[in-house]
Amino acid sequence: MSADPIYLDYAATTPLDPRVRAAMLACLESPPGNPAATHAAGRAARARVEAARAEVASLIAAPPAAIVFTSGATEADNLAILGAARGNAVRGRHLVSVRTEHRAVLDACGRLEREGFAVTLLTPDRQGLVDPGALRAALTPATTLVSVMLVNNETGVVQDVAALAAECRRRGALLHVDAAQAAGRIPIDVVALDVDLLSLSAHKIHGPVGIGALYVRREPRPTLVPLQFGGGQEGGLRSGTLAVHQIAGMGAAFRLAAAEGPPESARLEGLRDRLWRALEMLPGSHLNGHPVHRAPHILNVSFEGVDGEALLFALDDLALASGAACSAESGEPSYVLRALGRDDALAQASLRISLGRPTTVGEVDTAAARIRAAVERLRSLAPA
Amino acid sequence: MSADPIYLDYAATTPLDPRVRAAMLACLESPPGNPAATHAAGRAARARVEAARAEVASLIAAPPAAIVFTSGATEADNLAILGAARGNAVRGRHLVSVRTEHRAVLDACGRLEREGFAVTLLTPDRQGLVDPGALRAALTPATTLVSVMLVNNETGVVQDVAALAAECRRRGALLHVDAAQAAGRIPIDVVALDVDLLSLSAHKIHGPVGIGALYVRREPRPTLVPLQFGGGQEGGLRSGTLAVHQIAGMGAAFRLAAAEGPPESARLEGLRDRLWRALEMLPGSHLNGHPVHRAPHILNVSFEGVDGEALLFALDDLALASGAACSAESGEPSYVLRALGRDDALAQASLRISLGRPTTVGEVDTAAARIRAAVERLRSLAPA
Amino acid sequence: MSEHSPYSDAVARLFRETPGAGRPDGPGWANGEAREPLSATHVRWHLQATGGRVAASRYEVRGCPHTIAAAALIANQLAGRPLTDLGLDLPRVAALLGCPAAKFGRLFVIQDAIARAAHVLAAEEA
Amino acid sequence: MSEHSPYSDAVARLFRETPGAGRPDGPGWANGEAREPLSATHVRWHLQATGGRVAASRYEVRGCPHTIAAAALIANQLAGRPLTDLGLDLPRVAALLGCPAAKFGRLFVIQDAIARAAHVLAAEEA
Ligand SMILES: Cc1ncc(COP(=O)(O)O)c(C=O)c1O
Ligand SMILES: Cc1ncc(COP(=O)(O)O)c(C=O)c1O
Repeated sequence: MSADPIYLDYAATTPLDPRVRAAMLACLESPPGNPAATHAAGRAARARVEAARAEVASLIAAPPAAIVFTSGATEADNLAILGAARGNAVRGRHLVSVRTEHRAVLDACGRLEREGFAVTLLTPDRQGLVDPGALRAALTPATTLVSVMLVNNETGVVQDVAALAAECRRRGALLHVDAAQAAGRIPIDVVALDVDLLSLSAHKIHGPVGIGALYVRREPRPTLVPLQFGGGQEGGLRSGTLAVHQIAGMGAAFRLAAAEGPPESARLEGLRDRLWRALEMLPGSHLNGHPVHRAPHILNVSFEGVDGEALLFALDDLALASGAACSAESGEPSYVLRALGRDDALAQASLRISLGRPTTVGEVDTAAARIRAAVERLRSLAPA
Repeated sequence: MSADPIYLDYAATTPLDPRVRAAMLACLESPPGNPAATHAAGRAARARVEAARAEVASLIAAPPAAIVFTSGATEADNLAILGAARGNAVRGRHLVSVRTEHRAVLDACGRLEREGFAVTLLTPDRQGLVDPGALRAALTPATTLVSVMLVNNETGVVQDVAALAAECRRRGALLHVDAAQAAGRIPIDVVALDVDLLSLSAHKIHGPVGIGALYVRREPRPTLVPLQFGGGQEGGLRSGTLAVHQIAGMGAAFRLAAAEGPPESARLEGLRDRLWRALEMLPGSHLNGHPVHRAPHILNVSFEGVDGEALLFALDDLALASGAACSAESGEPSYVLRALGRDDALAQASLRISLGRPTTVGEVDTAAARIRAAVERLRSLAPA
Repeated sequence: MSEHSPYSDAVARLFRETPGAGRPDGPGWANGEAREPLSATHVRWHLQATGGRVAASRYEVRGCPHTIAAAALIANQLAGRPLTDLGLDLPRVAALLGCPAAKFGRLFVIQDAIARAAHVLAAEEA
Repeated sequence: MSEHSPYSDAVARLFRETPGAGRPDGPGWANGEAREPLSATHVRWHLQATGGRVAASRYEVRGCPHTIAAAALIANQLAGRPLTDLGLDLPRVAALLGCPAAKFGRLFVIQDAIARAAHVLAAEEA
């Protein structure tokens, strides 16, 4: 294995931008300040937190007071889903989500089923889009919450959230959107999208891992039961000493995304399309997801006639993800690709190639050549 | 206000040890690695996490597999208390805790009351100790969990956890211990203490804020309902992408605490006693907590005849905490000191002076002189 | 939330300097006391009068920084006012000091102590 | 968990080099196929025999790295063995390669393909 594989797994996590690191270091080198303390060091810490809150809010066109810092998008998803379902249980005990959601959403829904809630999971079409009509049909008077992601983490499919929000409004259901893969990649305007709750993560966009946020609409303000209690920080929604360096890092990452996101997304889109043009020349390669409604940084391709795990191993000089092993612990074929109607073999024989700020044309071209060579070699080994 | 007040609020949060910062920086400068990814960068991240897990475990004499990383002790307390209560609700719906616990524990108990659990809060004696006989009397067949802190964050009182554990064993109740203020200050041996769950925090011991851990006994393993779901990290108890730099920082902090803790604690104990000798010469000053069973880094003193908030303001060249304002948002007198039987006025007119690795004799002497001067001045202003 | 202290500059200065603080001796002084038990605020106000008007004013106070600053501010404004009309514009005092609403009650303690001192004086003069 | 790859060095080498892989041409070869649908593992094994014993062995394989490496390892060990006794010590193969237990089933696919090829050859020789 070469010492420095080409990193193409930016949808899993991204390297810190050096400017984000500098913002974090400034905190890590400061005198200690618990933002809850009354002395000057505490107040300085609080000012840093509030500056970052404004930067995060700004990227999604939200007021700063609508931002609740969490330990990541996993926690934000859980706070939104468990919190809204439990907080509105007197109104109804039905939720709607989608089969292609992130595990954080699906597993939170699974927990709610054990607490006596009913969950309807919609199946998207073969290109990954949820039909607003299907959502309408699933909504009942007991539906309190709908959870739909903005950008899918495996395929990059961009959902038409505004259209789905309209359905939720008609029925008075809250709408939660997981935007962990969307922030900094496509524009987000919580007002235009008309969402009630929206999850964010810093480490998908060159910020630190272990920090995220939940947008909670101000008016009308959804009722949420917190996941954790004590101290009453973040308006009581998320108690715990605020991690100032982490929050400052998220603020810096979101500020950079606001300033540089649009041209950078255009650049990544160009690289993504260049990569796809190179791979689609291989016979039996299939684009997973939607050809148009998709994020600029993710390309997901299935290859006929090869084993996904073998392909990934043959490509150990590329750091990327495969439908064969979305997590190190499971070798199941991707449930996301399965939900788009791919059979087990194609779902398993897929690569998710995801791009980020450091990605170059040269890296993309090298990756394309290596992938083609690996697919061809494995096919030559296989029974004809 | 002078630019650099003397920092004496180490029980609120501590500055990063430079060696901890170096360990974090090594991660922040590494190629990105999601520990869940299968490629080399992911595996390197995983190795860092496991090394830190062993370092944290070692300080409390636990096996590494018993450590679940969380976003701090607040989350660890909530995971322990909400998790164990919900996970054992079929066995019973009664909990026991103590009035002097941290808000994270008390507020988690409060949430459980809203979920239909009964909570008994014990009152410690005037020196802050919980009587094992009182615990015995409170335990019922429906008691599934007892939560008692090892070191109190306001008074430094060290509880006799082993004696309380024996009572829990007799009744088959789980024992959770909040050790956020204990780690690195006094020895902790989870086997000798015989506890089932134990909360830890990094930033109280010169590690980063925003990372902590819950020790979960292996055999017998308590049943816990997680707070958040998705991804299944940390044995399913705490899903979410692992924050490698944070975890590495916690590991480094705990390694340093293991190596340097005992002599450092002895040094702080000396400084604490020196400070108390200087303050006790003021008439009408009262030590809060236990004269013997207390941690080395916390001194809590009440002063007759002064207002706590005015005292704190008069001491704005010292960064410390007061019973007048445990949190920036509330001006209520400390509920902890109230539980020890102090009246409102004395509870409010208290200072918590807490020491850490950078504290010097000179700082302690300066602080003592300033506190005496401030108390004397405020008393001279007050009606005789 | 801001990086700034919860105390205004005016509070900081008056708290530091407490002009007019102390217990006077000498003849002609009367005093009045008031307390607010919840916050253990305690004010003893001293007045001297000539011709039915405040000649001098001193105070002893135990209380929070805002209360101490308010006492200093008020002490400076009483000279020359008729003993029969020592009502204070407490909203203005609060505004001048940036006193949080939760603490307004404490300012009445000052007013009460002054009123009692004035009452004693008026009785003596009568 | 460790910093190490989930694949042993032996798997890495055999996967990279796949000695003996490919579809032979020329006379005297027989082959057998087997599949495991869940993992889409597919093995076609080619054998050549002389005097009732394996003379040469080739394979085509679609499968995970462990399966490919196992095929390469086994292909190298068959020469000279009697067609009537080509049973494999699969636990030993698994141990040599550090093959995780969840994948043992895939090794049987190789064994089945070999058995079928041997069956065909035996029938032809008979
Ligand atoms: C769509 C989506 N939601 C949620 C998450 C979880 O985010 P975090 O790693 O911040 O917990 C991820 C990333 O793993 C993601 O891609
Ligand atoms: C005793 C105790 N428990 C819990 C906590 C919460 O820890 P954290 O800040 O890591 O959430 C603290 C500190 O605030 C504490 O002192």
